[in-house]
Amino acid sequence: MTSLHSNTLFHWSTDDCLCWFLRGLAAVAGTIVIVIVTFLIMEALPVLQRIGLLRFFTDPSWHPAEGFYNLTPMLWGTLFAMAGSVLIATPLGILSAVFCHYYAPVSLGRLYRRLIELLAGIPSVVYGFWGLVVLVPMIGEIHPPGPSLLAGILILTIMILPTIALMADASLANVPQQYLRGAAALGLPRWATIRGVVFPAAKSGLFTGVILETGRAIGETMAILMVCGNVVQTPSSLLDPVRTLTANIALEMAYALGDHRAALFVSGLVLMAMIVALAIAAEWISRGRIYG
Amino acid sequence: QTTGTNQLSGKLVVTGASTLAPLISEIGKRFESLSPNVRVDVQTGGSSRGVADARQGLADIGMVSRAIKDEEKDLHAFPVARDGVGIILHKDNPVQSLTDEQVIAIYTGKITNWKDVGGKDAAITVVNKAEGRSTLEVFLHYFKLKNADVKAQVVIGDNEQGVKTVAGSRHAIGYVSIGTAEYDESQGVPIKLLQTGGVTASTETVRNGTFPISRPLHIVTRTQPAGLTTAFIDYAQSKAVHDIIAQQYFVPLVN
Amino acid sequence: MTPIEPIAERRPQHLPNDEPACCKPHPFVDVDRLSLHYGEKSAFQDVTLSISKGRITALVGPSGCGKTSFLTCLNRLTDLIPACLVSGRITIDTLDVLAPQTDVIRLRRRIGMIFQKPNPFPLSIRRNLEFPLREHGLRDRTQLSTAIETALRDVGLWDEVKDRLDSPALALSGGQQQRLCIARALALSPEMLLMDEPCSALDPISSGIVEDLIVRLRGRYTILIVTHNLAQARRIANDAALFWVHNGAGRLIEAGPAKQIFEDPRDPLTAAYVSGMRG
Amino acid sequence: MTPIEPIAERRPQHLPNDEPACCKPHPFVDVDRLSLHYGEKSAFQDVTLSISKGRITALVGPSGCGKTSFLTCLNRLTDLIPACLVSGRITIDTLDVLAPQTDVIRLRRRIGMIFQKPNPFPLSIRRNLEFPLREHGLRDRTQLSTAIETALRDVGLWDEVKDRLDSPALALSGGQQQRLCIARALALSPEMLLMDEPCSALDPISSGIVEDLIVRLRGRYTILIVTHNLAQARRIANDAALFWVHNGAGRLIEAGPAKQIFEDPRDPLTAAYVSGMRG
Amino acid sequence: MVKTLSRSQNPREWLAFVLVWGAAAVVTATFCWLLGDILWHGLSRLSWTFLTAPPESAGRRGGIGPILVSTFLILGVCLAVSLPIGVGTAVLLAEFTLDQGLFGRMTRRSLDVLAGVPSIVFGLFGNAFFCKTLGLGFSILSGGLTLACMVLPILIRSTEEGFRAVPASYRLSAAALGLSRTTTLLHLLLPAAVPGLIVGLVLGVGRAIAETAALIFTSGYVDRMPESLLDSGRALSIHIFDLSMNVSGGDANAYGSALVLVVLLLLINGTASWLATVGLHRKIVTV
Ligand SMILES: Nc1ncnc2c1ncn2[C@@H]1O[C@H](COP(=O)(O)OP(=O)(O)OP(=O)(O)O)[C@@H](O)[C@H]1O
Ligand SMILES: Nc1ncnc2c1ncn2[C@@H]1O[C@H](COP(=O)(O)OP(=O)(O)OP(=O)(O)O)[C@@H](O)[C@H]1O
Ligand SMILES: [Mg+2]
Ligand SMILES: [Mg+2]
Repeated sequence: MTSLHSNTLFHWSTDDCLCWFLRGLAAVAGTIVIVIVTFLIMEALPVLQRIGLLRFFTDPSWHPAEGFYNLTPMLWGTLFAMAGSVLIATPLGILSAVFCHYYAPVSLGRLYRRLIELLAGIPSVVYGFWGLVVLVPMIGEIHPPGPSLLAGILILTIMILPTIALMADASLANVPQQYLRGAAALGLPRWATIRGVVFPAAKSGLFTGVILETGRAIGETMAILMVCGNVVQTPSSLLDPVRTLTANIALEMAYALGDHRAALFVSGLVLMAMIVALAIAAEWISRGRIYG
Repeated sequence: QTTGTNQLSGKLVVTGASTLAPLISEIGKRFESLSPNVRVDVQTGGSSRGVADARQGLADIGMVSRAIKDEEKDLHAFPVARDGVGIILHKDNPVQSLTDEQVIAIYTGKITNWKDVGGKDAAITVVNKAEGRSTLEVFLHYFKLKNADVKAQVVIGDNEQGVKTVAGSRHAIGYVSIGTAEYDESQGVPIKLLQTGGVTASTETVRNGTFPISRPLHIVTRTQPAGLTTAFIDYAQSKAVHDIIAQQYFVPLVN
Repeated sequence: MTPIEPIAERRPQHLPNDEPACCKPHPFVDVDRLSLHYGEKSAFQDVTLSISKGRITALVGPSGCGKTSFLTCLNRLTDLIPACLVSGRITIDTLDVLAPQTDVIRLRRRIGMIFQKPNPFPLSIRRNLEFPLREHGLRDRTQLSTAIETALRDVGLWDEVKDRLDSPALALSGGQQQRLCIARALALSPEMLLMDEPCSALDPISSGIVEDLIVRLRGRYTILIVTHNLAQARRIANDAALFWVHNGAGRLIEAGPAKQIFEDPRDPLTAAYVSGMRG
Repeated sequence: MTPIEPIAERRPQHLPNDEPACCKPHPFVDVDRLSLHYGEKSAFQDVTLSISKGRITALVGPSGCGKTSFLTCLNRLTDLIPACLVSGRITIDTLDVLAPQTDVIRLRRRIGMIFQKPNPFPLSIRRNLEFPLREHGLRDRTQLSTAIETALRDVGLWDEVKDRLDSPALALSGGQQQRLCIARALALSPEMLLMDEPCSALDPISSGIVEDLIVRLRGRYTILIVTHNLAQARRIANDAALFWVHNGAGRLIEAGPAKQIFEDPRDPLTAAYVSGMRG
Repeated sequence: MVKTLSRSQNPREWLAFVLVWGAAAVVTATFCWLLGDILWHGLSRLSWTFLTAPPESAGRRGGIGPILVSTFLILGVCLAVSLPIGVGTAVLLAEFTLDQGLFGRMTRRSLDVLAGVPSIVFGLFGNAFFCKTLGLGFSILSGGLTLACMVLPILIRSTEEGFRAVPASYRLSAAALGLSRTTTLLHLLLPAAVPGLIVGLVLGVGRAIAETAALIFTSGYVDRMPESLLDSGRALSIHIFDLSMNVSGGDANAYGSALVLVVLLLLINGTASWLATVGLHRKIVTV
C-alpha cells in the first residue's frame, strides 16, 4: 500500500517552508498554556514543598498571615457562584437566541443581537461597579448584609449571558434549513419545532456554549470581588457572603509576600485544574454526542 | 529648591501601598513639571509589595502606608504624610458613639445586634479589610485583635469599596482612611465617622495628634538615597506639596 | 446561451376531460393564476392548473423553472421565506389556501411533503415518527406505537428497522431515510402528498424501491410529484405538467394526462423536452 | 434493499482490440489493481483498466460506486483527503503516478479536471484564467492574454464574455461557469481531461452546449468523463466502463468500446443498467 | 419563521411564546438599566477635553487622554503579536489536514484550555514571565503581550471557522490546476476567510479592551502620556477600577470613562460588522 501523504516532498521551497513556519507559530500558541502552568508551579513550589498540598484542603481556616491555608471554602464559593449563574444564564441565553431567530421580527432580532454583542464586551469592572452601587444595596434592603453569593450569582449571570446567548445564536443559525422546512411541512407549530428539532440539531453548539460560559463564570474576577462580600466561609445560604478563588488572588496578591504569595499561586493552580477538568468534560461530551 | 532640580534627569520607579499611590503619583507629576527630564512611574500594590520591591531593587522607592516594622528597619524610611483610620457607619444609624470594648465585641462577633449598643433592632454587618492591607494592620493593632478572631460579614479591598459598602448597607460598620471618609461625607455620601476613644475622627484631630488610630505614610529606600532619589524624597517631604496632600485628603506632617 | 423563441401569451392547455368517463378525474386542488416572486425575482407566473384526486400528477421541467416553488405554495411553506410574495388563488377541496385566516398548521397536516434531500430529524427513528404525532395530539402509548408500525409497514421499512427503532435516524441509508420521511408524512394521515424529486438524491436501487412505494400509494393519496427523470414520470404518473423558464420566470407550458403529454404533446417545446433533445 | 447476485471474482472484460485496426487505440493511462479506502471504508477495489489516447472514455454506474474517487486517484487529489489510502498502480505515459517522488504539481498540470459543480474562483473572469497560468510560470502580458483568448475561444465563451473579462466569474450562468472551468483547465495545455459529471448541475440548454464542446475536444485530449446520463454517454463516448457497488465497495464490472457496452453487454448487470431497468 | 406566528390554540405554544418574549424582555430591561445608568451618569462628563486632557488629582478631575492612548497602544501590541500567530495557527489547524496528528490535536487541546484560563491567572503569569523573567517591567509591552496570550484562542477559533466555511471546491479545483498550497492559501482561502477573522478580531479586541485583572499586574498604573512601549501605561478599565475603588470622589469620572469604553466597543463592533457585511456582500456579488 502506498501512503500518499507526503505530497509536498518536491516543494520544499514554498509549501514545506510554509508548513514548518506555521507549525512554529502553532507551537508558540500551543506552548503558552504549558508555560503558564510551569510558572504557576514554580511560584507555588516553595509553599507546596514546605507544607504539602493536603494542608490547602485540611487547614482550619484561610489566614495566611498566621499560617493557615485552607482553600476549600473558596473552592465552594467558586463552585456555587458558577453553578448558580450557569443555571440561570443558560435558559435565559438560549431563550434569547431563540427569540432572535424564531420569535422576533427580523429588525428587532438584529437589534437585540447587537445589544447582546455590546454586553459581551462591557468590562467586568463596569458590571461590578453597577452591582456594588445598585444591586448590592437592593439585596441589603431585603436581607443584610447585601454583598452575598446571590449578588455574585446575579452579576455573573449578567456577565456570562452574552457568551451563551451568542454561542446559542450561532449554533441555531447553523441548524439546517431542511429541518425547519421538514417540521413546517408536518404542520408542527413553532415551539414544538424548536424543542423537538432545533434543540437536538443544535445540541453540540449549545453544549459548547455552556462549557464556555462555565469557564467564564469560574474565571471572573473583578466584578465578583466587588459584590460577593469576600468572607472566607463555606456559604450556608444564598445570602451569605463568599469569596471565590479568583477574588482571593486579586484581593491579596498585591499585598502578599513569601508563603502567602506562593499560596495564592496555589489558588491559581487550583483554578487551572478546574479549567482543565472543564476542557476534559467538554471533550467527553462532544465525543459522547450521538446524533451529529 | 527648584533651581536644583532643573538639571536632574532619569526615571524613578515607585511601587507600593495603593493608599499612597494617588498622592505620590500627583507629587511625581508636579516634580516632573519642575524638572522636565525626570520621569516618576508610580505602580500600586500594597505596602508589603513596596517593601519587597524596594528591597529587591525592583523599585527605587517603596510606598508603605503604616509604621515601619522592626524587621524592616534595614530600609531607610521617610514619612511624607499622616492618615487616620476612622470607624464609619451608615448615616441613618442612630448610634452616635461606640466604646473601644464595644468595637472589639462587635468585630469579634460577641455583639451581633445594634440594639445591644443602643441602636435599632437589626443585625450588624461587620466590614473588614482583606488580609495584608495596612489599614487592617493598624486597626487590629489599635484594638489588639487577631485577624483570625474577627467575624466579618463583608471583606473589602480598597477604601472606596468600604465607603460604598457601608453607604449601601444601613446596618454596616466599617473602618477606612479618615481622609476618604471625610471627603465622601462632605459629598453627601450617606456615611458618618464615629468618635474613637472620645476623639472626633477628622483630619484635624489626626493633624494635631489627638486621634488615636493613625498611621504615618512612608516612602522607603533600600540604601541611603542619592541623586535623583534624594531630590524626589526631599521634594515629597517639603512644604511645596502640602496642598497636594490636602487635596488627596491626607494630613501633611508638621515639621 | 441559445435563444428560445418567444412564447407569446401561451396559455396552458390542461385537458382533464379526455379520459374515459368510468374514471373521470375529480379535481381536488384548483390553482388559479398563481404567481410567486422572491423579492424582485419572479419564480413562476400565471399558473392555472387543477390536480385530480387520488392520482399521481408529475411536474417536469428544466432546473429553475419554479417546480419546487410551486409545491411550496400549496402547503404555504412560502410563509417561511422572507420577501416571498404569492398572488393568485389556490383552493384545496373548499379551503382557500392563501387566505390569511387559514390555519396553516391544519393545512400542512392535510398535505404531507417529501423533499429532494431526505431530511429526518436528528432524533431516533421512533422519535421521528412519534414526535409529530404527539404534537398533533396523539398521546396514548399503544395508539402511538400502532401508528408508527403502520406507517413504517406502509413504506416497507418495518422489517428493516424494527429491531433498532431507537437508533438515530441519520444512521440509515439515503433510501431508508427517504422512506422514513414518507412514513413520517403518512403517519399524520394526510390527504395529499407533495414530493419534490424524492428519488433524485438516492442510488438507483433505493430509488426503485421508493418509486414502487409511490405507485403503491396511488389511489389512497393525491400525489403531486416533481421529477427530473422523464422515464420515471412516464412510468408512474397519471397526469403530467410541464414548466419552462421563459423571460426569467417559470410558466406552465402544457398539462394533461401523462399519456398524451409524453406521446402526443401539443406544444413543440414539450415535444422537444420529452423526446430528450434537451435536458 | 434488493439483493444483487454475488459477483464471484469477476474480472473486468476490457477489450481494447475489437476495433478496426485503422484507428487502433493506443493506451495512454494504465490502471492496475487500484483500490481506494477512506479510513475503514472501501470506495472501490481492484480496478484494472486502460484508457486510450485521444478518445472519450465514459465512466457510468450508480451513485456511490466510486467513480469520483477513481478520477481523483489519477491526478492524486486524494492527497488532500486525510485518511485516504490508495493501493495499486497507475501509469500515465511512462509516469508512475502513485510513486511518492512523483511531482504532483506537474502531474496535475498534465491532467486537467472538471468538477460536477462549476467552481470558478471568486475572482474576475480574466483572473480565473490568468492566475493558474502565472503560477505555472507564464509572466509575459501579451502571451498571457493570447492564452486566455485561445482558451476562451476553445470553449466558445470568447464572444459571450470578451466585453466583461473583468467582471466576477461567479456572475456568469451555470453553463458559462462550467465552460470557464474547462477553459481554465485547457489554458494549461493538459494532455488529459478528467470530467466528473460536468453537465449534471446545468440546465438542459447549457448542458447541450457543454456536451457539444466535449465532443469538439475529442482527439486533441484524452478525456475520461463520469456521467449519470446514459443517453449522453451513448452520444459522446468511444469507450465506456461500468462500475457497480458490490459488498459495499465499488467494482469495475465491464469495460470496452461504447458500442459494445451499450448494445451488446456481456454482463447481465450491465445489460440491466444500460436498459434503464435500474437507475 | 416570522410569519408562521399562527394563532395556535395550543397552550404550550402560548406558554413558550410568553417565556421567550419574557426572557428577552428581562435581558433587555437589565441591560437597559445598566447601560442607562452608565449613560445617565457618564453623559455629562463626555466632552472633547475629557477625551484629550490628562487626568488631574488622581483622576478626579481632568480627562483620560493619556489613558486612551495607552489603551490603544496595548491593544496595538496585542494585535500585532496575536494576529500573525493566531492566523498562522488557524491556517495550520484548518488547512493542513495532514497535520491532524498528535501535534494538531495537542495544540487544539491546549488552546481549549487556554481559552478558559481566568484573566487573573494571566495577570499572575504576565507579571512573573513578561515583567520579571523577560525584564520588560511594568510596560505597555508586557500588558500587550499578556493580552495577546489571552485573545489568541478566541482569534484562532473563529479564524479557523472562517477557513472551514470556505467551500472545499476551491481547494480541490486549485489543486487540480496544479497550484501549490501556498498560492491557494494566499490568493484564494485567505480572502475568503476574512469574515471569520473579523469576527475573531472583534471578540478578541472586545475581551482585550475590557480586561482589568490581567493588566493590573502587567501594564501598570502610570497615567502619564506614554512615550515608548516600555513605559508603563494605565488602561481604561484599570482607570475605571481605580477611580471607583481607590479614589474618593472618582465616581463621576469613572462613569465618564465607562461610557467612553462602551462607546468604543460599540464603534469596534459596528465597524467590524460593517466590514463583515461588506466582505460578505463582495463575496455574494462575486459569487
Ligand atoms: N429562496 C429563494 N430566494 C430567491 N430566489 C429563489 C429562492 N428559491 C428559489 N429561487 C429562484 O426561483 C427560481 C425557481 O426556483 P425553484 O427552486 O422553484 O426551481 P426548480 O424548478 O425547483 O429547480 P430545480 O429543478 O433545480 O429544483 C429559480 O430561479 C431560483 O433561483
Ligand atoms: N472523503 C470521503 N470520506 C469518506 N468516504 C467517502 C469520501 N468520499 C466518498 N466517500 C465514499 O466513497 C464511496 C464512493 O464515493 P464516490 O463519490 O467516489 O462515488 P460516485 O460514484 O462518484 O458517486 P456519485 O455518482 O454520487 O457522485 C461512497 O460510498 C462515499 O460515501
Ligand atoms: Mg427544485
Ligand atoms: Mg461523484
